[in-house]
Amino acid sequence: MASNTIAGTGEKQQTLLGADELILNMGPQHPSTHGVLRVKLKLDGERVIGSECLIGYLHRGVEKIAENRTYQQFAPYVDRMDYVAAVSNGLGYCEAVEKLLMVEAPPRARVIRTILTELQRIASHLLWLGTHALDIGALTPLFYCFREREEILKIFEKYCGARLTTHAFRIGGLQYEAHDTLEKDVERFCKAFEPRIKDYEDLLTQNRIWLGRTKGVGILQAADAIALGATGPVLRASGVKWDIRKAMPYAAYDQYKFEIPVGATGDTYDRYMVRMEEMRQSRLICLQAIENIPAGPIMAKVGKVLKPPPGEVYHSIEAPKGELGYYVISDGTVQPYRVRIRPPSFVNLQSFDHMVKGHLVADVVAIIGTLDIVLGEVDR
Amino acid sequence: MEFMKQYWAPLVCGLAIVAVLPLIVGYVVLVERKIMADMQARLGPMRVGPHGLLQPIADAVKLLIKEDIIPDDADKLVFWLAPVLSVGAALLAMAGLAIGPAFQIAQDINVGILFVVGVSAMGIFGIVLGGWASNSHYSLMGALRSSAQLVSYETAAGMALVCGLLFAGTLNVTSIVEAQRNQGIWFGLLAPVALFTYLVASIAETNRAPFDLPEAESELVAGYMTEFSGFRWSLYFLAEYTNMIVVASVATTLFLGGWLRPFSETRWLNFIDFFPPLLTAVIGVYCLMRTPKQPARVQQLFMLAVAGLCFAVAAVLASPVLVPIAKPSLAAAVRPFYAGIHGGFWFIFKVSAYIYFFMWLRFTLPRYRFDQLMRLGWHFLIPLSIINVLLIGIAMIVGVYYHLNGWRLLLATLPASIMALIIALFILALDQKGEAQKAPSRAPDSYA
Amino acid sequence: MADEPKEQQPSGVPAGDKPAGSSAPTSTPPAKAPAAAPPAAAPPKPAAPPPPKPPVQLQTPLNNELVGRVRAKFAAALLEAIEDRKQAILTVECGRLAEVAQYLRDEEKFDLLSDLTAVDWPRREKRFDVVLNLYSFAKNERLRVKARAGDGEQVPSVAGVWPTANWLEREAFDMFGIIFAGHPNLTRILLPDEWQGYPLRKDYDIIEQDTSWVKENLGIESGQ
Amino acid sequence: MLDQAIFYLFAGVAVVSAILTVTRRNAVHSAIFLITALLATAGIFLELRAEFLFIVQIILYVGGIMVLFVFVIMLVNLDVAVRQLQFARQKWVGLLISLALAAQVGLMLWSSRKIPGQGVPVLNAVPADKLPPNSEEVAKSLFSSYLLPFEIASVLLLVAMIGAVVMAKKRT
Repeated sequence: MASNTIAGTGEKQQTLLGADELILNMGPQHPSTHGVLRVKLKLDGERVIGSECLIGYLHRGVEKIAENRTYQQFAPYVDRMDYVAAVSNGLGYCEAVEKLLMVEAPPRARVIRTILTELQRIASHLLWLGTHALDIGALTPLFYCFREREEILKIFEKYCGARLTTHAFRIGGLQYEAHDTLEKDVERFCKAFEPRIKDYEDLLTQNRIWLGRTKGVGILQAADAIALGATGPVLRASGVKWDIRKAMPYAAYDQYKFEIPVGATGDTYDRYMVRMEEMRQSRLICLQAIENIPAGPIMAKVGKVLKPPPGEVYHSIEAPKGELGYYVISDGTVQPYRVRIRPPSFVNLQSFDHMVKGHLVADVVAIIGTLDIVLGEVDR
Repeated sequence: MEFMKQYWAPLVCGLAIVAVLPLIVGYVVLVERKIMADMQARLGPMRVGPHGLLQPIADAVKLLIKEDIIPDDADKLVFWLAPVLSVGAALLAMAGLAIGPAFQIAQDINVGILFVVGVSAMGIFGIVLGGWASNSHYSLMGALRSSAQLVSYETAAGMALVCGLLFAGTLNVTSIVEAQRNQGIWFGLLAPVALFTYLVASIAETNRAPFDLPEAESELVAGYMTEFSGFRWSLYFLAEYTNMIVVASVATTLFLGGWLRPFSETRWLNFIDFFPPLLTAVIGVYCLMRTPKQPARVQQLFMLAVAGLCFAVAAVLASPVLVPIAKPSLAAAVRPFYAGIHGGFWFIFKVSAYIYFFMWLRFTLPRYRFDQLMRLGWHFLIPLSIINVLLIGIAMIVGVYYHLNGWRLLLATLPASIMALIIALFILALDQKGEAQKAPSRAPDSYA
Repeated sequence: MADEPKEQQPSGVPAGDKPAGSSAPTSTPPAKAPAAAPPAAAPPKPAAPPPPKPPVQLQTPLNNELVGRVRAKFAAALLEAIEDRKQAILTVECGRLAEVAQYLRDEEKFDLLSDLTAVDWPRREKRFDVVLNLYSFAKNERLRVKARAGDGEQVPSVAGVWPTANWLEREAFDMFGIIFAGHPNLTRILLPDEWQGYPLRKDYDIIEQDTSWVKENLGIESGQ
Repeated sequence: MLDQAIFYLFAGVAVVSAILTVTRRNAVHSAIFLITALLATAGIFLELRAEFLFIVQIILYVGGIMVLFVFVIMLVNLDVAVRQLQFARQKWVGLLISLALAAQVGLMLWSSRKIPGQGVPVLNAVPADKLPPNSEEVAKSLFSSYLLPFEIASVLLLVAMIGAVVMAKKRT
C-alpha cells in the first residue's frame, strides 16, 4: 500500500504527441481487479509504461491471528484466504500440522481429501475461466462456468454442509465420513463435465478475437517466471514442467495417473490452455479416485489437544493458484509459535509489473485475469 | 395556422416517436436481457410482471427518481448538454426513416438516407463531450476511443452505403425500397460484401460488443458513462438503443428490402403473406398456454391480455390477406392497407432480426482490443469497402452493357463481391506478414 | 533482547529456533508471550512449560554433500546445518546471506525462492530469523536458509538474486521491521504507510495506536 | 414570412456562435460553438433547398472534421491553454482586416442592389416543388461542367493525405 516510485520507470520515456503521462488509478473499486487490487498505471495514451500494484486493502493479519489460536482453532481461518479454493487451503494447513505432529492421515482420508481438493481445483479454475473471459468481454462463459461450479459446491455442501469456506478437513484426517452418494455425485459430475469443457473451448479456444486478445499478451519467459517466483499454472504455461503433486506428492496423488500440461511461450493463451487441460486432468484424477476409495478409519490417532513437539516444518501443496506453502513453527505449546503462509497469488502478482509493460489498458485486465489472483490470499 | 396545417402530420408523428421510443427501447432492452438469459442458461428478469414483462417500466421509474449526481470538477454546461445531444441526434435520425410506404416523418427528403446517417453520426458529440466533461480518466479514454472508432468505421459504413446507392440510383428512402421492388431482388443479395461491411461497421458505430470499447466495463468501468447516473445515464442508454434501431433500419432499407415481403414480386410465393398473422397467433397461443402456470391471478390476467393483444394483431395482419380471398371485389380497396400493415410488419421484423444478430454477437464474442479494432477497420474493412465499391461499379457497367437486371445482375455483382473479398483478404495477409516481420517492435499506436 | 548470556553455539545446536540446547526438555522454552507482550494480546497462554517428554531428537545435525560444499566455500559463515523432520536447514551469518544466496542459486541450482519470511524470538540476542525457503528444480529438493539478525541490524537483500524477494522482503519489513540493505524499494506493502510498529513482532501492541487513533478521530477516550 | 424568421434565426445563431468560438477560453467550449455555427449554416443551406449541401455540411464538417478537432483538443492539456494569452498581439491588424473584408462584402451587396444586372447576380426565388432534385443536379454539374476543378481538388486532397501519412510514418 505504500506510495512510491514505480519500479523500473526511472528513465523518462518519450510519449506520443509529447503529452504528459497519464496516471490511471485502477481499483480498488474496479470491475475487473478481482476484488480490491489497486493498480497505478502510468499511461502514454493507452499504452502502459509503468505500473505499481498497491495491495493490502484486505489485510486481516491472518498470520498474527494464528499465533493466538490453537492449531485446530486456526484451521477455519485458512479457508478465508483463497476463498474460492478453501478446500485446498485447508488441505495444506492440515498436512503441514500433521507433518509437524509426525502423524499421517489414514489412506481413506487421504483419498477423500484428494477427491475434494481436485474438485476444488476444478471449481477454482472454472471461476477463473468465467471471470477471465468476462474481463476480455465474453459474457456467456461466466454463466456456464458458474453452472458447473454450482454442481461442485453442491457436492461440498453434501459432504460438510458448507459451500465456500468449507473447513472440510481436520488435522489428522477428516471430521466427516464421506456421505453415501459421494462417489455417485462425483461420477455424475465428471461424466457431465467432459462435454461442458468442450463447450467452453468451442466458445473461446479457436475464437479469433480471443486469440488476438490472449496470444502474445503478458509473456512471461520461463527464466523470468522462476526468478519472479511464479508457480502453478503461471509457471507451467512458461514451459516449466513442475507440479508439486508430481514432484513431492502429498495426499494420495502418488496413486493416480495424470499429466502435467505445460505451455510454450508463457503468454495469456498458454495459461488459458494449461488451466483448461488441468481441469481435464483433475477430472481424470477424480474418476480414478472414486474407483477405489479404501475402507478404514478417517482419522489418525491425534489427541484432542495438539501439542506438536518443538520444531518447524515447511509444507507446500499445489493449490489451484500455485504453490501454497505453510511454514509452521511449534514451541511445544498448543498454539503455533509462528505460521507463515506462502500465498501463491501474492507471489504471482509480483510478475504483473513485468508482464504488463508495453501493453494496452485492455491487456491490463487480461493480465490480471490470467494471473488468477484472489485478493483474500494476496493480502491475508 | 398555415404552418400547422402543413406540418401537423409530421409533428404528431415526431411527438409520437419521442413519446413511444423510450418504451420501445425499454422493451428492446428487456428482450435483450431475456435472450441473453436464455443463451446463458438462466431466466433473466422474472419478478416485475409475468416473465418480467413490466421490468422496463420499473427500470424507467427507478432511473427517473434516482439522485442526479454531477461531479464537482465536471464542466457543468457540457455535462448537461452531452446526453441531450446524444439522444437528440438519435431521435432526429429517426425522422428520416420510412417504416412503410406511407409512414415517414420527414417525408420525401431528397437526401433521405444521407440525412439519417449524417444526423445519427452527430450523436458522437454527446459521447465525446460527455466523456470529456466528466473530468475522469476513464471517461476521457472512453471518449477518445469512441471518437477514433467512429471516424474509422464511418468511412467503411459510408462506402458500403455507396454500394447500395449505386443500385438504387437515388438517396430517397422510399425510392430506394421501390427500386428494390422493381429489381425484384434485395440489394443485400446483390452486394453481400457491402451488407457485411455495413453490418460490422454499424456494430462498431453503435458501440456494441465486440466493439464496445468506449464503454468496456471490464476495462474502463463504463467508459464515457462512468460519471453519469440516473436520468442522464438513461438518456445515453436511450441514445445507444435508438442508434441501434436507426442503423438496423438503414440496413433494412438499403440492403434488406425495407418493408417489402421476401420475394414480393413472385406470385406463387404469395403464401408468405400468411406468415405474419400466423407468427403472432402462435405467440398468442404460447401466451395462453403459459397462463395457467402463472403464480398470481394478476399475472394470469396480464398474460391473457398479452395473448389477446397478439390475437388482435394477428387478426389485423390477417385481414388484408383473407379479405381479397373471401371477396375478390374488395381486393383493390384492401391493397393500401396491405402495404401499410404488412409493410410495417416486415420492416419491424427485419429490424428485429438485425438487432437480434447484434445481441447474439454480444453474448458470444469477446471484446476486441483497441489496436486490433483499429487494424480491423483500417487494414481490412476500409480497403474491402473501397474495392467493393469499385468492383460493384464495374459490375454495374457490365450489367448495363449486357442488359442484366434483377436476379440476373447477380451474374455480374457476385464475382465482383468475391473478388473484392479476395483482394481485401490478400491485403490483410500481406499486412500481417509485414507485421510479423517487424514482430518484436512495439505494438502499433492505439490512436492511429 | 536482554538475554545476553544466550550466546550462539557452534554447529550441532539443534533447532535454530531455540536459544540454547533445546533437546534438553527442562530448559526454558522461548516463552510464547514474553514479559513484554501486550496484556490483552491473546487469551492467556499456557504459561507452564510443556510437560517433560521423552527426548526425541527431532533436530539432528545435517552433514550431507551440499552442507560440505557450502562449508568448504563459506567456512565460518555457515553457522549450523541441521535437519528437522527431514527438512534441511542451514543457518548462515547474516552479513553474508546474499553471497550464500548467490552461491546456492548459481552453483547449487536452488533457482526458486519459494518463500522469504522472518520469525521473531524476542528473548534471543539476535531476535530475528530471516528464513528463505529454496527449491531446486534440478534436484527436486528443498532447502531452508536462515540468518539471524538483531533489531535494527541490516540484512543484505536477496532481491538481486531472486527478484521475487522484492515483495517478500517488503512484507518482512512491513511485519517485522527488518531492514534489508540494498532492497530497491523497502516500504510497507500490506499495511498503510502511516502504520506504527511491526505487527508480527511478539511484543507488538496495537492498543496504543488504537487509543491514539480513537482520540484523534473520534475525540473520545478509547474503551480498550 | 416564416422563411425569413427562420433565416434570421439561423443567421443570428451562426454569427453569435462564431463570435463565441473565438472568445471562449476553453477550447472545448469553442469547439461546441463552432459546431453550432456550422449547424446553423447547414440550416441556412436547408432553407435554400440545398439539401445536399446541408447534409454534406453535417456529415463532413460536423460529423467528420469537428470530431477530429474535439479529439485533438481533448489530448491537449487545457489548463495550460487557459493560462495563456488568448489573443495574439496582432489583434488590431486582424480587426482591421476583418473590417475591410466586411466593408468590401457590404459594398458589393449594396452596389448590386443599386445597379441591377451588374455585380452579384440576385437569384430569383424558385418555388420549392419546381426545383430539380438537388443531389442529382450537384452530381451532374460536378461531373460535367466542373469536372476539372473537381479533379484538381481531389488530387490536392490526395496529396495532402499522402503527405499526412508520410509525416506520421516518420515518427515511428
